[in-house]
Amino acid sequence: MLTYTLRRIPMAIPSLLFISLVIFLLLELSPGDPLGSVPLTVPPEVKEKMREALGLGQAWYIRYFLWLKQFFWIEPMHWFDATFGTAIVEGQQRIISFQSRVPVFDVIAQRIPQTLTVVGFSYLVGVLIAIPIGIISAYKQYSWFDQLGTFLSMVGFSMPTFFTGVVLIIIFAVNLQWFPSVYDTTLRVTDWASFWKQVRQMVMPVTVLALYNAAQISRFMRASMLDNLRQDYVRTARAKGLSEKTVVLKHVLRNSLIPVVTVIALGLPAVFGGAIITEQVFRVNGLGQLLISAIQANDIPMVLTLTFIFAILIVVFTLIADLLYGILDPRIRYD
Amino acid sequence: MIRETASNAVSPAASTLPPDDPVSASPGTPATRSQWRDVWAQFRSHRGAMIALVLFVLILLFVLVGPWVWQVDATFVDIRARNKGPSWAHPLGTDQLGRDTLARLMAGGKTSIAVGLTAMIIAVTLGSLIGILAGFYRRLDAPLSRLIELFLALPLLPLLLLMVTLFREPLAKNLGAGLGTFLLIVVAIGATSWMQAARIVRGDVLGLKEREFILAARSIGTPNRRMVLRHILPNVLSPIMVAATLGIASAIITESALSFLGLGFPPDFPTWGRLLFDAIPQMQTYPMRVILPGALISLTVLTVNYIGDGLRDAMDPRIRGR
Amino acid sequence: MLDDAAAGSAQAPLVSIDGLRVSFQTREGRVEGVKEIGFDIRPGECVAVVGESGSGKSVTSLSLMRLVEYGGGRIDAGVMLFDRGDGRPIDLARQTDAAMRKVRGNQIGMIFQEPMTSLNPVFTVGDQLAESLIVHRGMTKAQATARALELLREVRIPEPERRLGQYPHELSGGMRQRVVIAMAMACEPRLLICDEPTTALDVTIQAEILALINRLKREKQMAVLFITHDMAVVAQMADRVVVMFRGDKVEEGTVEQIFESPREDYTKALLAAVPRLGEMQGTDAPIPLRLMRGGEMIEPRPIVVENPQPLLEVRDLCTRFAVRGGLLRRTVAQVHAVEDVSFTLNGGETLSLVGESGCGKSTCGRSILRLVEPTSGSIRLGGTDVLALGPGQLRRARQDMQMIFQDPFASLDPQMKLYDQLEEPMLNYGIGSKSERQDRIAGLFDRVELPRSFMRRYPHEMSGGQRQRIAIARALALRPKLIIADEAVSALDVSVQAQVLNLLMELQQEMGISMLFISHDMAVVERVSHHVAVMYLGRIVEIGTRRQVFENPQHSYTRQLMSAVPVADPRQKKISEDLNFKPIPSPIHPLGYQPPRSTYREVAPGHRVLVDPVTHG
Amino acid sequence: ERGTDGQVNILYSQAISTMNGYMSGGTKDIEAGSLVLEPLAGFDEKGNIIPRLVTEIPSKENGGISEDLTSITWKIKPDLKWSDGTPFTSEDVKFTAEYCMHPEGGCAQLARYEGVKSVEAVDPLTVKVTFEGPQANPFTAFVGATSPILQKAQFEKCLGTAASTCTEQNTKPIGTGPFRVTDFKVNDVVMLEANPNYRDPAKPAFATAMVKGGGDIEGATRAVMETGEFDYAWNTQVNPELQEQMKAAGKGVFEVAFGTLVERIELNQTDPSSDLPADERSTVKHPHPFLSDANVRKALSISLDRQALSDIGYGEAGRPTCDLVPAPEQYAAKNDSCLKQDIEGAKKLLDEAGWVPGADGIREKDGKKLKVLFQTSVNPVRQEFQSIIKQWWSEIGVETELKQVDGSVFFGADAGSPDTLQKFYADAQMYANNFDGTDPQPYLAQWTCDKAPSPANQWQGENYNRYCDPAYDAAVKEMLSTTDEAKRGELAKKLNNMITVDSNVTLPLIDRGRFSARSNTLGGVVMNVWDSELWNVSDWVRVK
Ligand SMILES: Nc1ncnc2c1ncn2[C@@H]1O[C@H](COP(=O)(O)OP(=O)(O)OP(=O)(O)O)[C@@H](O)[C@H]1O
Ligand SMILES: Nc1ncnc2c1ncn2[C@@H]1O[C@H](COP(=O)(O)OP(=O)(O)OP(=O)(O)O)[C@@H](O)[C@H]1O
Ligand SMILES: [Mg+2]
Ligand SMILES: [Mg+2]
Repeated sequence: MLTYTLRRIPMAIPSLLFISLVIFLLLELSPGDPLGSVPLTVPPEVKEKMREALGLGQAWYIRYFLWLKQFFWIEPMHWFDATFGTAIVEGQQRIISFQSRVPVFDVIAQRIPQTLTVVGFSYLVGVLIAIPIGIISAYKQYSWFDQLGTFLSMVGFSMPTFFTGVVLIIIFAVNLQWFPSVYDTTLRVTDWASFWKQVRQMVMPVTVLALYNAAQISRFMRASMLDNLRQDYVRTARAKGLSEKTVVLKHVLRNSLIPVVTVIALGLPAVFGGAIITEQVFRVNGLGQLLISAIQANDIPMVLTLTFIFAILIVVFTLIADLLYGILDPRIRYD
Repeated sequence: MIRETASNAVSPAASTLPPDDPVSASPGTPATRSQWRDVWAQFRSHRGAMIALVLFVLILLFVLVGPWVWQVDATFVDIRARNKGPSWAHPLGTDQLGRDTLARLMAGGKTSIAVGLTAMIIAVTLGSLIGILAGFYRRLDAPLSRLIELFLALPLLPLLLLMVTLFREPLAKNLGAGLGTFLLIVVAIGATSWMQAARIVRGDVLGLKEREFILAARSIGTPNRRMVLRHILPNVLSPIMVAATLGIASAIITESALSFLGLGFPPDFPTWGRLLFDAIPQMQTYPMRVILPGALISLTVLTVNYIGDGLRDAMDPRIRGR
Repeated sequence: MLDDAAAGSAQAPLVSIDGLRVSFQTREGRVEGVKEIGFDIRPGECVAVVGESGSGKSVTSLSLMRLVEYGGGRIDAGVMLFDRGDGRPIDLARQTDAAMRKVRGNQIGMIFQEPMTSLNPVFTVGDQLAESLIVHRGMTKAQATARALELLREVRIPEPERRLGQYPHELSGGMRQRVVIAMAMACEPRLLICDEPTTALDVTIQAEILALINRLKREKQMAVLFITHDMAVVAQMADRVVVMFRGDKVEEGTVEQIFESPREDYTKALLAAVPRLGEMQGTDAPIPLRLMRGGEMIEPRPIVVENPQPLLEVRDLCTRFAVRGGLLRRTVAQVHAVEDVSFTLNGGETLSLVGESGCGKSTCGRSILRLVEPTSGSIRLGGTDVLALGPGQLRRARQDMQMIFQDPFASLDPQMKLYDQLEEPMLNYGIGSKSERQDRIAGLFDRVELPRSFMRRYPHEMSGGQRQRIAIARALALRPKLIIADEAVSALDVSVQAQVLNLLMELQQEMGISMLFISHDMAVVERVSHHVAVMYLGRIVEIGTRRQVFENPQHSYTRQLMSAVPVADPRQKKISEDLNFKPIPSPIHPLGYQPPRSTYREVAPGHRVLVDPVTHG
Repeated sequence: ERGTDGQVNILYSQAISTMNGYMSGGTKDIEAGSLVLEPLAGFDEKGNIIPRLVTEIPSKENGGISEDLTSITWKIKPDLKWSDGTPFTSEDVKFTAEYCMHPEGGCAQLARYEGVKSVEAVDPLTVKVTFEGPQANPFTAFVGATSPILQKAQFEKCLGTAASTCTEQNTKPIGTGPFRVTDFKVNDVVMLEANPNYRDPAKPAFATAMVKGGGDIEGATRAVMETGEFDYAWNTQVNPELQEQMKAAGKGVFEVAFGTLVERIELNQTDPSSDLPADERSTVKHPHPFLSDANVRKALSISLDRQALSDIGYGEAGRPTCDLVPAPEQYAAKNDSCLKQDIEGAKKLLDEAGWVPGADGIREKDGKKLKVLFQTSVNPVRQEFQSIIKQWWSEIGVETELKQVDGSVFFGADAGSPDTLQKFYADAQMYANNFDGTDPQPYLAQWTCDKAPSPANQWQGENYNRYCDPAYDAAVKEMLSTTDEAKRGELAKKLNNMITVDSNVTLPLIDRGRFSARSNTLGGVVMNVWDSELWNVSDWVRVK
């Protein structure tokens, strides 16, 4: 397994480079201009100057290689310098956002905490809801529980988050005034009061996202459970006199989790990608909001860096999914 | 003790050919009844699926035949009749521009269902195809897996915007604005949402490939194409079904999101997703305007889900009729 | 042992089944799997249930465990009284699931027919063994593991310590079957249900397992319900025999009664169909069994091929599987599954491959079809070099050579109806019009003795033997020149087995089909083959005409094999408790390993015996 | 009393990316920056220039503006301090000009410094700005929130190409304004505290301020008007029904003020047909097949009911207009000829001009059909307008095809995209524009012939409708050299009328006000369209 992992990593590098090139070209070719949000009152000559100041005068491949160098050399070394007080890349330009002129990595670092707490937590909650629902629905196929679960998850999945989010805000923030509608990213949890505040501001975005995720995962869980409940080994397990709980929760579940775990693992990079609409509705301002605002502003360095990090995560999680597959299913061997 | 039917056989080994079915008394039933008739028979016994099918047909009638019955132009703006409640002239009231809600729901449904189904079919076909190819052909696995990763990583918005820039005008010119946009939208949604299905199918196929009946099929000379169609595909149907039903829901929603990128249908073109979105700011004052399209979307997705469930059960021989 | 049985029969019955009726819901409505069956089992007694395939043997045993309900079946009527040891019998047919759980695995243990699929693929053998001990015996994990180890020793699995931590797929078919047996015996149940426990095993291991069951039966007063179609095993094991036919009991009696003075015609026919080792002594050519057809007895003609021409020539065939490892996935070792095998198969003749489980028989067969790629050697089929064919040519060449796979369930597509499975090979080669295909399929169903109404069934709706027949029919569909029959008849009950064997031989006679017959049933091999090759550790250790090998075995392994064959005579019980075979050495060798070439000593013309230090040192 | 009212929470639906307006040009950034940075002088709510860091507004009378209008001299208030406690001097002002006018700096407000020849620090408290020629309006540089003063000490190393690497400086500038930044999270939130060195010791009343960004407009409005979590929300342009509903919640009020932002439809004077070769499409080489007919344009204009549009789309936040320059007072033409919808009149006009309905009800003449492709950016109100206008135009026999383009593409000026404002590959387009400050001259100069975008100038230029009239060009030239206020007013009105009511190449629709929401507990807010909305934040107080 370890050797398999080690073998996959060098293979990932050329493909990642290729992905970065495709993303870069895509951003280059797609319409829109980094200065699109500059008011119309700013005359074209001035815009031209601003464009040059962003380095857009250079040919695309020069900018691409500059970005590669910045991403793979300057940024890591900058981090190294900052930690060990050295000065290897001092004065060299880091990746700077067009929009805010702030180093892209600094912004990303600012955004990670709220994304993880809200989006990551909601994913966790979603998974924790989805798995039991999927199990019970499959075991009691066509029971009222299954019907209700199917109904709710389908309605939950077909209701867009921009809708459920607003409904929650109107009910719980406007009418009942239980939870705030605006997420405070500056809140630091230091005591019980601030913890409580954090919990309150997380309730609504987490609910919206968790429901959406749960709806999806529970369907896959249910399908997989149904497939496995019909296998011969289930009969063997029953013949041993095991309780239904053990049969289902141990024997069947472990086998059913194999495909579901890949679904879950592959959904994880999306957590880091943020939940664009929900972040927008509740103003969580995590990575999703960062990405969307950068795209809208045609902030190429930001978009490129974010999507590339995202691509790395996808590659990593694909690998993790494959490895998990191997761990959960001993028949699959990687070495 | 041996019954009369079997007693002409002195011994089982000497029984006349063909022997009777040990239990059911219908010897020599022709095997020509097609697989689909079977599936249909099984499907009919699935109560939830049948109800869903009826509902789905009703929805289809509503959006397809409805406009023939209720001949009000969905885009007719009457600013004197804005925000009206239900009346004989407008059974479901009017919207903020005085357009007839009933007519808009019908027209919107036609587009939404067409987009949802087509985009889902594109995505699921693409996903299954790539998943199967990646799982089945060792050689293709690595490149296709990388392709999946690439597509997962691509930022959607710029991609969609690029597609619009490149194709909107030529398509509109050659196919007309409506069809051109439709094509653009379904391809855009389909081409950007097949990856999950592909990953899951690939995993399943990898496992399936090791099964002995595949080897057996090879030994009787089954060519690869038939191998995939007849042996692999039916055995990976259940995750594909899930992906398909989820796909319809997200395609209907994504369509409405696309119009906010200027990629969607022209602004006067109603779709359920857009009706829902447009009504959200005022949902406290006019709740019906969100409830109606929302309920229709959910209902469609639910019925498709049940039909999918029924189909899967009907196609899976291991489930006995319940 | 006879005395034991007699003593047992005096006691009150442990199980008494009466009027059991089980039905299944299928597409065509309710189908009865068992109609009216009843018999008793006393403690310490072994009751064998025999009967044709699909007669309801497995369904009866599953009903006893109340597991049919989970498979879509329903117990419509009947009582199944079971004595839990407290003298107050309970009716299993009417117990709640909770009560049943205390019985299953604890009081009644069950060994299932399909060892390949009845183990959970994701748990280790140790875990699965320990489970029922923890549940029923309240042991701790450590105690249970210790006991599991003991159990593995009892079923004679080599290196039991290592097996505990292994997963089912890492074990060979025979080992898996032994794990299932150990699992069923874990809690020392009062009743052990064995549904064809040794079908997948070769004779030597079979003998050991049977000995083990015998010992438990005697020592622990365990009752055994033994389902099998191997009449020789019945003769060796059973105290009493129940004969079933199409869901009904036709006859019941002690083993001697049944074997020596059967009353019913069916039973008689069953016994007549049993091939007995040694029957063919003194003959050269295989002769089909004497069977009745259409009311009259057909006198079989021996299959003599005038002036045989070689059809298949295999020279120096080596097939090795790579064992990969390390950073670059380099091959670090090789499984020498087939090593330096050479033989010639004449047109219209049968060559049998026999040998211990895992010795490379299946691999040899698959290599010839190029379902696994051979490492070296040459294979010529009627003048074409099979190894030189391109993919398209290979596909066409396979029309002439067909394979019947060892595991009937696994080799049928679970999602396809039987009709389609049979039609597929013809479709693949564009044979016939739709109606011609239909006719041919109907003919095939008749030939393998399956009712035509089964055409619309799916594999899981069939009994084990019925599935095997479909696999045979599929191979016959293309009317090939060569059939590689990998354990083609081992899952069949004797009557059908006899029919299928006759069928195969008939076809051979009619169409001049050649057969490579892979089996571990020596009696069957004796009947069907012109030539026999004995394999051991990937090599042929002895090859010759059947008569030469059977009547004058030279190699020590051949002799061992012969001596382990059970005899279908209840008065000649030769299963002892300490048959001790040496474990087979590992076929895995490091990469650079150069196996010595096989050299043969010619005993008689055509009868060659391996002389080498590897297997004979 | 400074710092006694706790925290003021301000919500911007567009997030703040930088505090240095010179680096972005976005209104949100400039306004957030105005909490910290100040210009020498600003505008009040009526558009009058008011002193901020100077003692008085220079004029010819007080000698601050030279007679030939080539220079202006500012007198800085004594004892002014930066928020870090260092004194504010004329060097800082001089440096600011240097900073923005640096050729490699990419300063977004360079236009403010157009025509500036030099800036001299005469003495620590006197700054003299010299122009290259006579400047009718010398209040460009250092006036208004778009050209605030930066601290030389802080930005010294940020000249030219280094400007964009000065993260710390750009996000936490040292200023003279009422607040200073304590924490800056890019595109998320800015935390500020009262500037201890602010020149008025009693202000600001709030100890801290938070400017949160992001999200949708409805949500932002709701946070002030319905949940009361925020005190002030910027640009709360929600639909009129929602305005009413939110007002009913009783937690806040809307603040509105009208300036020069006009929503308009522009009619393409050139042929955008895709059948033309790429380098001739939408260029003056091919006049538009029917929009070059003044009757058609007029008919399109009078078939609109601008009042209805305003009511449906903007409510309190807009009012119908026929002018492109609706303010300030002395420049506003105040036309009302287009305000009354006249469908019948439009039909008659078209009939008379020879455009008669064809079989399908669409008017045509010489085989040319009145089919209009009408594009705009993605925005709910604009899409509603499109639908309504399509209806009206269909009533006069004009068929309309609607198209919407993502805002960042539409306004993006990317020469590679076919969907930009500049390319105008459509017959009509709708958007809003305004002019900076109070002088409409540069704005009106956009409609001269030479400003028409075309492939030759890489689609640069603001004359999007490719209007070309020598008389107009001449009048623009005249206005440039006119200094007399009254005369300028006349000229501006004339120019305005030429492109609107006279020729109808541009159809003004709505005069859009600034529209923000304020909580009832926030006092002192005065809406201002001429400067930053937060211009008097130092006067804001908590109402108890
Ligand atoms: N799940 C099922 N659904 C429908 N029919 C079934 C099912 N299981 C068994 N049957 C039918 O019930 C009959 C008895 O089957 P059973 O498995 O008991 O046979 P068997 O005696 O064990 O045969 P074999 O020796 O071949 O294993 C067969 O005709 C079979 O087709
Ligand atoms: N795909 C494979 N990869 C690695 N080793 C294999 C593979 N297939 C078979 N082997 C090994 O090759 C050897 C021969 O296997 P084979 O299946 O030919 O045995 P067999 O004689 O048919 O046994 P049985 O009677 O149990 O079917 C065994 O040791 C087995 O473990
Ligand atoms: Mg059976
Ligand atoms: Mg084998």
